[in-house]
Order: sequence, then C-alpha cells, then structure tokens
Amino acid sequence: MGIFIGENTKLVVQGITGRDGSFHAQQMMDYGTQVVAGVTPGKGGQTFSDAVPIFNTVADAVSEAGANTSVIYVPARFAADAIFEAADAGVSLIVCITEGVPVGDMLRVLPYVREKGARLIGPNCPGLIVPGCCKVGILPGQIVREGSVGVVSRSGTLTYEVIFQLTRAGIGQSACVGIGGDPLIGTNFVDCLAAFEEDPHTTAVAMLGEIGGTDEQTAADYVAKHMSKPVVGFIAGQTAPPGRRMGHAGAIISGSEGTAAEKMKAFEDHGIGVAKRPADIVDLILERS
Amino acid sequence: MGIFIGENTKLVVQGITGRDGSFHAQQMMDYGTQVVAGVTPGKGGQTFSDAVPIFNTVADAVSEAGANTSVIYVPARFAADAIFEAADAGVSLIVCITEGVPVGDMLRVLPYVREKGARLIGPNCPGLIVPGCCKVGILPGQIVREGSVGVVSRSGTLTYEVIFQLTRAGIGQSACVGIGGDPLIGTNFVDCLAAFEEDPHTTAVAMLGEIGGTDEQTAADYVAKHMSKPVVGFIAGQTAPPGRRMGHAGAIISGSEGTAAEKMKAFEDHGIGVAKRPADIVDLILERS
Amino acid sequence: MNIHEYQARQILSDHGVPVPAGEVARTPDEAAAAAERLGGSVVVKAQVHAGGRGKAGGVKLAKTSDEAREKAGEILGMDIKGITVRAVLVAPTEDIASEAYVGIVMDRAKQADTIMVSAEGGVDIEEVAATMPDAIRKLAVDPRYGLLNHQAAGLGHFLYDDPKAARQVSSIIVKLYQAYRASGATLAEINPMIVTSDGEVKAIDAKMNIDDNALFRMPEIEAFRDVESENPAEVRAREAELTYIQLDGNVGCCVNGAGLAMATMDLVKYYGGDPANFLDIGGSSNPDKVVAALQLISEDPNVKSILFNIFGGITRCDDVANGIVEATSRIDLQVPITIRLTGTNEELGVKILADNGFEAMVDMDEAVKTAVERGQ
Amino acid sequence: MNIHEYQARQILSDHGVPVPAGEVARTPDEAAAAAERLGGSVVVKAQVHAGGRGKAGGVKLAKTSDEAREKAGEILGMDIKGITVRAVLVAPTEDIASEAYVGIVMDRAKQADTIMVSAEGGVDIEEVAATMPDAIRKLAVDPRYGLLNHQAAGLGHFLYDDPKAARQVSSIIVKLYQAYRASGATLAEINPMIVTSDGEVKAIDAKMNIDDNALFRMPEIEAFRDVESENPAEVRAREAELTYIQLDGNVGCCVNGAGLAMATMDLVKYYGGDPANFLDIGGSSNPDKVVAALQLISEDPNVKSILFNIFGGITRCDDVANGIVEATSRIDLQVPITIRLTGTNEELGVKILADNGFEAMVDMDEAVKTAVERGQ
Repeated sequence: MGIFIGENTKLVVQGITGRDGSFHAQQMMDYGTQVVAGVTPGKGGQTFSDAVPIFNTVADAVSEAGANTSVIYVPARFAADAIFEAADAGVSLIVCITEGVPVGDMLRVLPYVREKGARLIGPNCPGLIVPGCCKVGILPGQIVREGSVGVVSRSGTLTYEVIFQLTRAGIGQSACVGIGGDPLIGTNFVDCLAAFEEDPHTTAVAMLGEIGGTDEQTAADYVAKHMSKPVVGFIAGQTAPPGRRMGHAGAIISGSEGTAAEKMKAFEDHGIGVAKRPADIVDLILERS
Repeated sequence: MGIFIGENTKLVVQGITGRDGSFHAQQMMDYGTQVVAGVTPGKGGQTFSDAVPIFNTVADAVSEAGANTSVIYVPARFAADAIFEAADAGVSLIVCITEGVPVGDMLRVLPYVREKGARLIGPNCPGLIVPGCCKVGILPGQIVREGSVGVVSRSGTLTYEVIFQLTRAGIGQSACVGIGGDPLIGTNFVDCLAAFEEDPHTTAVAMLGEIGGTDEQTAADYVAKHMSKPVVGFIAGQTAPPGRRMGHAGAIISGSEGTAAEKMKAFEDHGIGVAKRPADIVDLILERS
Repeated sequence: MNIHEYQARQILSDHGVPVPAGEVARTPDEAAAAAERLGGSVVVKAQVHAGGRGKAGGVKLAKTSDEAREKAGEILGMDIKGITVRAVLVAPTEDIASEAYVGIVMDRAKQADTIMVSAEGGVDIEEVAATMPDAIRKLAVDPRYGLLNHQAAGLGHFLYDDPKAARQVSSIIVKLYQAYRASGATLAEINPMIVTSDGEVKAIDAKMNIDDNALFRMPEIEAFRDVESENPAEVRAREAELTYIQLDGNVGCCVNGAGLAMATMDLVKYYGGDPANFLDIGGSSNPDKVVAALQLISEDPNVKSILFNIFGGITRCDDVANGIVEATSRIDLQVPITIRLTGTNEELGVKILADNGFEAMVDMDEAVKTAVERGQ
Repeated sequence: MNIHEYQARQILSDHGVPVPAGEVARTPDEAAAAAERLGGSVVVKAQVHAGGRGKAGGVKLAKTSDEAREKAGEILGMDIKGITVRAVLVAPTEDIASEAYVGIVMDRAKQADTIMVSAEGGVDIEEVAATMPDAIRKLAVDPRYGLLNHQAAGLGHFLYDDPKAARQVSSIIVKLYQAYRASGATLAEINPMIVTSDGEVKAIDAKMNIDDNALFRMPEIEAFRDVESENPAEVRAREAELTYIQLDGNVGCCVNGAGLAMATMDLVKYYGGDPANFLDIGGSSNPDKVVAALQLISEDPNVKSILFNIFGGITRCDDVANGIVEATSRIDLQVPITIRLTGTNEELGVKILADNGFEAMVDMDEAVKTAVERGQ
C-alpha cells in the first residue's frame, strides 16, 4: 500500500531534539509511523518521548535500531551534512524537510545519494503520507483519507489544499508526496508517476506543478509514453510576473521560460487533464476515474 | 591477438610535439601501430611526420580521426589533465607513460576514468606491446618476439630484461604489459592476468613484481582461484632495505610490510612458480608450458 | 540576490579574472574625477538591477572628464524599469577586436552548473540561442570533480582560433568558475568578453546572481546588498522574513506557502480580480509576521480588498488569528478584509477571529470570490 | 620527503589544528631561552627523520630552563639510527587526561586516503593494530567528495564519549585532512592526540611525509627540506637527479630503472656478493649523470667492485658509454669495473667502450657474477 513508505518503514528522525523535529516526531508517532530512532550528535543515549532511543549518528540508528528511512529537520546549514550521513549509513529513503539549503550544497549531495542507491525526497518539502498507514514529514494527518488517488506536488500548503478538497469531495488518496519546490531536488515528478503507475492501489494521479524549470514538461512526456492511469494536473503561478530569480542564461539552458502557460500546454498536449484552479482537480478526477 | 591493443588500435599521441612524444610516436609508427592523431594544444592543424594530423584536443582527435586509444607523454604536472581529457573524450584505453605524477592527482583521476568506462595503464609505465602487431608506449620493439607467453610487470627496464631473456631462449610473447611502479595505477596485475586467461593466444604468464604494496599477494590469490594457465613470477627487491617511503600506518592499512619475502611466499602458496633471479623465469616457463 | 556590475567585477578581479580598472561614482563630479584618474575616454554605465540598460540609455561614452560629468548627470537619477539609477560605473573604453560571451548558470534538469560560451558576444545571448544555436557551446560541470582544465581548454579552442587567446580565455573560465563557486552564485555572465586589438582577453561586463540561501557563509557578499536600489516595501518584507513581490492589482493577498500563494493569485484572476502582490508568510507561527504582512499590504494605495488565505500546517491558525487581531488594532484599515482559515488549530483561530468581529471562511474559492467582489 | 615534527606542527597549526606553543632550538642555550619564554616545565624532543627517538633517549622532560639546557645538551649531537640530532623542539608539558591516535595515510589498495583513529594513543600504533584491532577505526575518504563532516563526527564519537571532546576532535580531523591534502602529504599522524584534564583536545606530536612529486606546487614545503639531517651522498645524488640509497656492501651498482636496479642487487646477493648501494640513473641519456653516479660510488670506501647494468630503452647505450669514458678519465678508480650494456644503440656503445679499453658484456648474470668475483 502506498509508495516509498508503508508498514515496513522504520524511521530515524535527524534533529529529533530540535523544535520542529520533536514536534513532528510526536505527530508521526501519533499517526502510527514506526519511529525507531532519533539522532542528535552529542545526545546519544538519551530517549525521546520515553520511547525512542537517541543516537549520535545515523549509522548507529541503522545498526542498533534497524532504521531504513530517515527524515531530516536540521537547520539549513547542516542539512547537506545530514543527507550525506543518512545516505552513507545505508537508509534507502531520505526525506529532507529543511528549507533554505544552499544550491551548491545540493549539487554535491545529489550524486552521492544516487551512488549510495538511496532515494532523496526534498529538500524543502512537506514529505509524504500513506493515509491510514504511515506519514513521514509534516503533512497534516487529519486532512487525508484512505483511497486510490495518488497526489504528487512541488508545493507545501497547496498540496494540503488539494488533498483537503479531494477528501471533502469524498475522494481518498493512495499516497501524497510533496517533492519540494527547490531548484535541485532528489525525487522528481517522473519518479513519483512511475511509482504510482506501478502501485496497484492507485487508480489516478493528481500532479501539482509550479512555474520554473521544466520538470512538468518532462513529466507530461512521461505520462504520454508510459502511463496507463489517468493523470490530472494544476500549475500554480499562472498570474506570476516573469521570474526574477532565473536569468536569461537559465532559459537558454532549459530551452524554456518555465511559464505556467508552457506547462499547461504540455499537459494538454500529452493527455493530462488541466485544472484551471485547484477545485477543478476534484471534477477532473471524478470525470477520469 | 594480444590483450588491450591490436590491429584495431587507433592511437592518439598526447604531447606528440614534445621530445619524448615525437620520438616514440615515430618508433610506434615504425613498428606498425596505427597512429591516427597527435594532440598538442595550440598546434591544431599542423601535421606530425608529414602523416599524422595534430589536434588541439583529444575530443577532436576522436571525432575527426577516430582515435580509440591514447598514449600520454606530457610533463608530470599536466599528466592528470591529459588523462581526464582522454577519458572524457571517450577513448577506451589510456596509456600514461609519464613519470612523477603526484599521488593526489591520481586519486582524483582514477574514479573518473572508471566512471567513463575507460581503462588506464600507468602512469610511470613503459606501456604495452603485442609482438609483430602493435606497440603503445616505449617498450623497445626489437627485443620482443611473437609467441604465447604473456608478460606483466610493475617495472620498466626489468621488463625489457626478462623479455630479452625469453626471446634469447626462443620463447615468444603474446603481449607484454608494463603496469607501472607508482602507488596508484589504473590497471593492476589481476586485470592483466584476467585478460591473459581469456586470450586464446596466451599459454603461460610471467609476472614481475616489486616490493611495496600488496598487489602481488592479491594477484597470487586470483591466480589460484581463477586461472587455468601456468603463471611464474619474480619479485625485485629481495635485498632492499626496509622501505623508507612507506611508514608504519601504511603497513597497518594494508596488513603487510610489502616485502619481497611475503610476496614470494604468496606466490609459492598459490601455485605460482617463483623465480629467484630473472633468468629463472625462462626455465620455469619451459618447465610449466 | 542580484549584485551590481561593479561588485561582480570586484569578485571576478579578486579571483584573478582580468577586468579593466573602473570606479563607482554616485555624483557627476565623482564621475568626472574618476574619468580624470582613468585618463582618456571612458564609458559611463548605470548600476541597476534591471536588464536592457543599454537600450534605456543607461550606458554612454565620454571622451573627456567634463563629458563624463555630463553623461553621468544624465544617467544618475534616470528611471530604468521602475528603478532609479543611484550609481554609475566609470571604466576606460577598450580597443575591441572581437566580443564573446561566457556564462555559468545552474542547470536544474542536469543538476549541474553549466558553462555556456559563444564567439557571438556583446549581443543578446538569447537571440544567438534562437537564431544560431550552434554558435553556443554548453558544458555541464560534474560537481564531484569541478571544472577540469581540459574542459576549459576545449571551450577556449571553441571560442578562438588564436592559441594565445584560447589559452587566456580558458584560464579566465577556470577563474570565473572558481569565483562562481566561492560566491555561492547561481549565475555569472561576462558579456562581452573581449579580445583587444593587441590580443589581450578581458572581461568588460560582469553579472552575477547569488543564492540567497548561501549568503550566511559569505558576509562579504551579503554586504554588497544595495537596499536603496530595491523596492522599499520588498526590503522591509525581507527584514520581517516575508517573501513579498509588489504587483499592480487591487486585491492584497496574504498566504502561507509559495505554491498556495501563487494559486491564490491565480484564483483572484480567475474570479475577475487582480492580485496586488505575492506575499508568503512562510511556515512560521509568529504573529508579528502577520502584523508586518498586513502593514505592507495596507500601505499599497492600489489595494482595495485584502485576502488572507491560510492553510494551517506548521503554521497554526490561532497564531494567524491573533496576528490579524493585533494588526487591525494597530492599523486603521481602509479596505475590507476577507479571511480564509483552515488546518491546524482551526477552531481556536476561528473563535479568536469571531470574538473580535471577524468572520472566517473554510472554502478557498468562496473566500477569493468574496475578496474580489469586495475590491470592485 | 620527510619533514620534521616542528615543521609538521607548523603546517597543522596553519590549518587551525590546536598545537601547543613550541620552539626549535639548535643549541643548549637556545633551548634554555625557549624554556624560559614558555615558562614552567617543558619537554625537549630530538628532531630527526627516524622512528623510535623516545626509546633512543631523544625525548626528555625538564622542569626548569637550566634543566632544559642540560637535557638539550644531552640530546643535541646524539646519534639516532645513524642520524645526528641537530635540533630539538622545546614545548610545554601538558596535563594529560587521555591519549589517542589520529593518522591519515594513502591506501594503495583502496586507492583512497584513509583516516585511522584509536583511543589507544601515545603508544606504538602497530602494536595496537596487532593486539586489539577493534580499537582502531578506519575510514577511506572518497577523493571525489573529500572528508565529509558526518564522517569526521562519527570518528569523534568513536574516540570520545564526552560530546565536547568528540566535537573538538572531529573538527581537528577535518583540519588535519585539509592540511594533509593542501600539503601533498601521503602520511600525517598525530600521536598522541590528547585530552587535557580540563577537557581540551590538542595535538602533541605531529609527523608528515610529503609526496616528492607534489613538491613543485609547494615551494614553501620544499623549503622545509633539511639537507643537514640527510646522508650527504644521497643529497648530492638528488641534486644530480639520481636515486641513490647507500648500503654497506662491497659491490657498487649503477643501473637504469628502479626494478632492474633492485633485481641487480638481488643478483649480486644471489652470486655471493653484497650490494653497496641502490642507484638508479633513470631514463635519461645524459652522460653527466653517469659521471655523477660513478663519482658517488667511487667515494664509498666499502666498494671493492663496480658494476654497470644498463638496458637501453630511452637510455641510449652510447651516452652511457661516453659517460663511463668521461668519468673514468676524471676519477682515479681504485677498484675494478664491470659493464653490462645492451639495448638501444648497443653496438655504438660497445665500440666506444672497446676503443677506450673497456669490455662490455651482454648477459646480466655473467656481468653480476664477474663483478662479485672481482670484489672478493
């Protein structure tokens, strides 16, 4: 059930004694996620919430508590170190919630994670949830509902919004994945679409994109070529002014300005139902399922 | 016929306009090697020896002259750059003759070559020769003879010595490979032994080692486990004083002092004929073939 | 973060890139004095964070220091794409034999810094890309190995047939890449890179963007920040840790999360309104941020209606509600406010609002529709 | 190249490794003055390129500056493994709570720099490796990524339970690795790394070996070379670009190529002789090198017979022959010379020798046997 996480997920929380880490560790435990370890260097030997052993290193969390998945809540300047450490320790899935990680750090981290055979989700993402089973990250557990629609999104709260609207309309989710909005991320749309296509519990997918980059166009192409399940999509930023962060050179490199119009056209051209507003997702899913 | 090089070798000589490069380019052409290109940055467009086009980059030599093998004669401080360039340009074999390449440069180069799917022989090596067919490097063509004994060696002139003695005794060679005497090299004994085991023209192998490191011990183990052809070996440095360059930490790392006695014992323990002096190689080969 | 040309020149020069002398001037007299010191004819260039300054008349030649004073006087105070020019760069004119383009940008798809070069420099590189794509060569740098010397050499030979120029430019590319990496840049461009008539390669122009997230490591680059040349409201927003971009619509939006903020703006448009801004209060629960956000929006004279769209996650609805109550008690709002509040601690937040006379909605579409209507 | 402890301390300190103050002294009075300046009790340590100086009496404690003068007087001029002590390091004694070992060495098999740490420091690390291998932790550094912070942190936690000491040592390990890489080292060891009784982690001893091939990039480290502490003949050999190691046998060997040189020495032994040296004239054809080589060998009073074993490849036999003729005309050789010459330009070389009254052999075994017999 679900993708990337499930009943066999044994989670280590990196930064478990921090403000966000401790809050969300508790939330995940309350949701039913098996939180088997926490890591805070120098606090090895202590216990979190009277139940979860804290280790100095992720390697210890893996060898002594059997962790196979890590979620990262450390400050931005230490996030790359934390990802390196998790990959080196041999966990197979790393979810980095941290926002504000320098691009230069991610450039170095990404090939390392790939070489170690791990999957990274994020950074700057809300994580993922399999309703009724397991959540890793910060997605609010109360808005999801068990079902068969896969949700994948580059956004944070916009993801909540769409999940909320689906749930209110009685449409449950097989899994919801926030892949993060940064320029460099570990898992992209195509990775998630492929996983949803393979997942027997998923019958349709909602894909929430944003302006910038070309990941949505690549995903649209993938949907046309490799997916049998219906996909509907929304692009945030239709009214956004031309991006101030990405200069001309970026557009030449990618062969695209990364506008919402381009992305929506790519969706349309490749048979993806295009939602003009988040609420349309619900109608499109109902139509196509 | 031979290993690593042969009739299909199309060679580019990096540093073809230098003192050593030009001399040996001519020697290799005289021996019959297909030298299809030379590279000297800034001299692109010129011609070597009225026959070989010179390019500014190895990439040009590959795309315009079809080079698939490179031999490097550039000064030590530029050798790592030259290897990076050859690997990046897509040649499948790189032979680096240059002596004195910093260890730190080689540390960076070796994984790059591996990732590009190329084979590096050397640095600080005499190269290789397939008698009567092709030579790449500086091995003197007049001392070899066509035959069926594979020669692999960490040394330079000691290799010549052994080849010379084999030839004088009427024993020809299938291929002779000098893998180089530096601490970090691209191709080791095991790689060559495996190639000789596969080569239908090779019936026996002579392996010439030296003190230092543990490559000979690893090779001995490989011979016992994977080789059907007879192997005989010699270790230079039986009377050498304990190495001044390798400190205690090195021995702990490798679990060995790297002495000739250790290596000869490993040969003996794994069924490799042990030559006490170079001349014994001839007798051992005659005995075992 | 954008930095000025003169600042980028400084960084490049510190890394050994040959950049001709140049001085910054903030008054016509300073410009004249700089021209005097540099001797000979100079070029006076507006220092603003906006493209197309040449077409806008922000770059002028001056043969004498008097002329430099005059041209600087024309440029200083000029408005380029809404930004007032407050400084000019005065640099010697060069004897140019040819112009090339050299740039580095982070390529999201390849997940690598990518170097682009073209012998067709000095012009709009986008046009070169569109009309003669073969004139541009791209090289993705493997972040594990960095830029390798032979790669830079290859780009040099692509740019110039002359071996000396090729060698010079490849060394410059290596230094440019070092400067780019050391500064946490996501873009560095030299356009044009020139060859002078006596064969010297020099960087005549320089443009760099810095990754905001990397600035904590580089206080010396953070110090380059020129708040005077930015929109004052945006500067204040940054100081309050908000992301704010001013637009010219009539519906002021305050949202948590960038994606939801954009989707909210889209929905404003969808229902016939026009967003007055992009404003993301982020994932924090600090009521002060809400106060600062409302302050910013309410100061925009175009705003006729204010919309809050909050989906509580990390952000708690009660904190936002408290912030709204606090802010409205301090600010005398002249326009209607519409609040959508759902998610974490929703009930508490709704109660706080109700107790203070505010109505909260749950449905996003309904809230946006209402805010748009109220702004008409 | 070996560098002295005080030089290695300098390099480490330049990279931020906490190394206690210390001064080099070349006379007893200098040592006393250093102890005076440092105040309190000091340790006086011989600076020689040889292991086991402690056991040899090359490390002594001194409570006062007078005592420092006395101990320095004992150590200076001392002979440790054939090397005369010409300098001592005077450093303050430390209040030691625990001693650990931290080292980095290039691992040939893994093709990676490898960091080794052990909480069992201050003793012979080889003994620790032999008797309690689990007390050593090894970490191979991926050259593409360098030492990662979490790896250094993991080593810190392995060494110390105390979080503060663990943090300190992991930061030291990062700096040690930086120093190692920046210096072109192939070995760097701190033994002991101490924790003081007030919880500070410090490097008390330092040892580094530098890759000779990397020295061209680091003139400041090349300048550390202490020719006085080396064998004078070996220094002269290096200056003549020869590789020469003096031994105590009676057959002087001059060979081209290190492998052949070792095989030649082995063969001398095989035929009952004893090699007087290792001497590799390298791949060059310069007759001057041959002259310098023969000079070195002939000055060794133990040499009773000289053997040339040349297999021409890059080295040309005629050049070697000319060198031998030139050298023997300048040097009044007191011992017989046996020459084996084959390979490139063999005929020409043999003729030059014959014209000057030298016989040349082709067979290596025959030549070695002859040289051994002539030395008896």
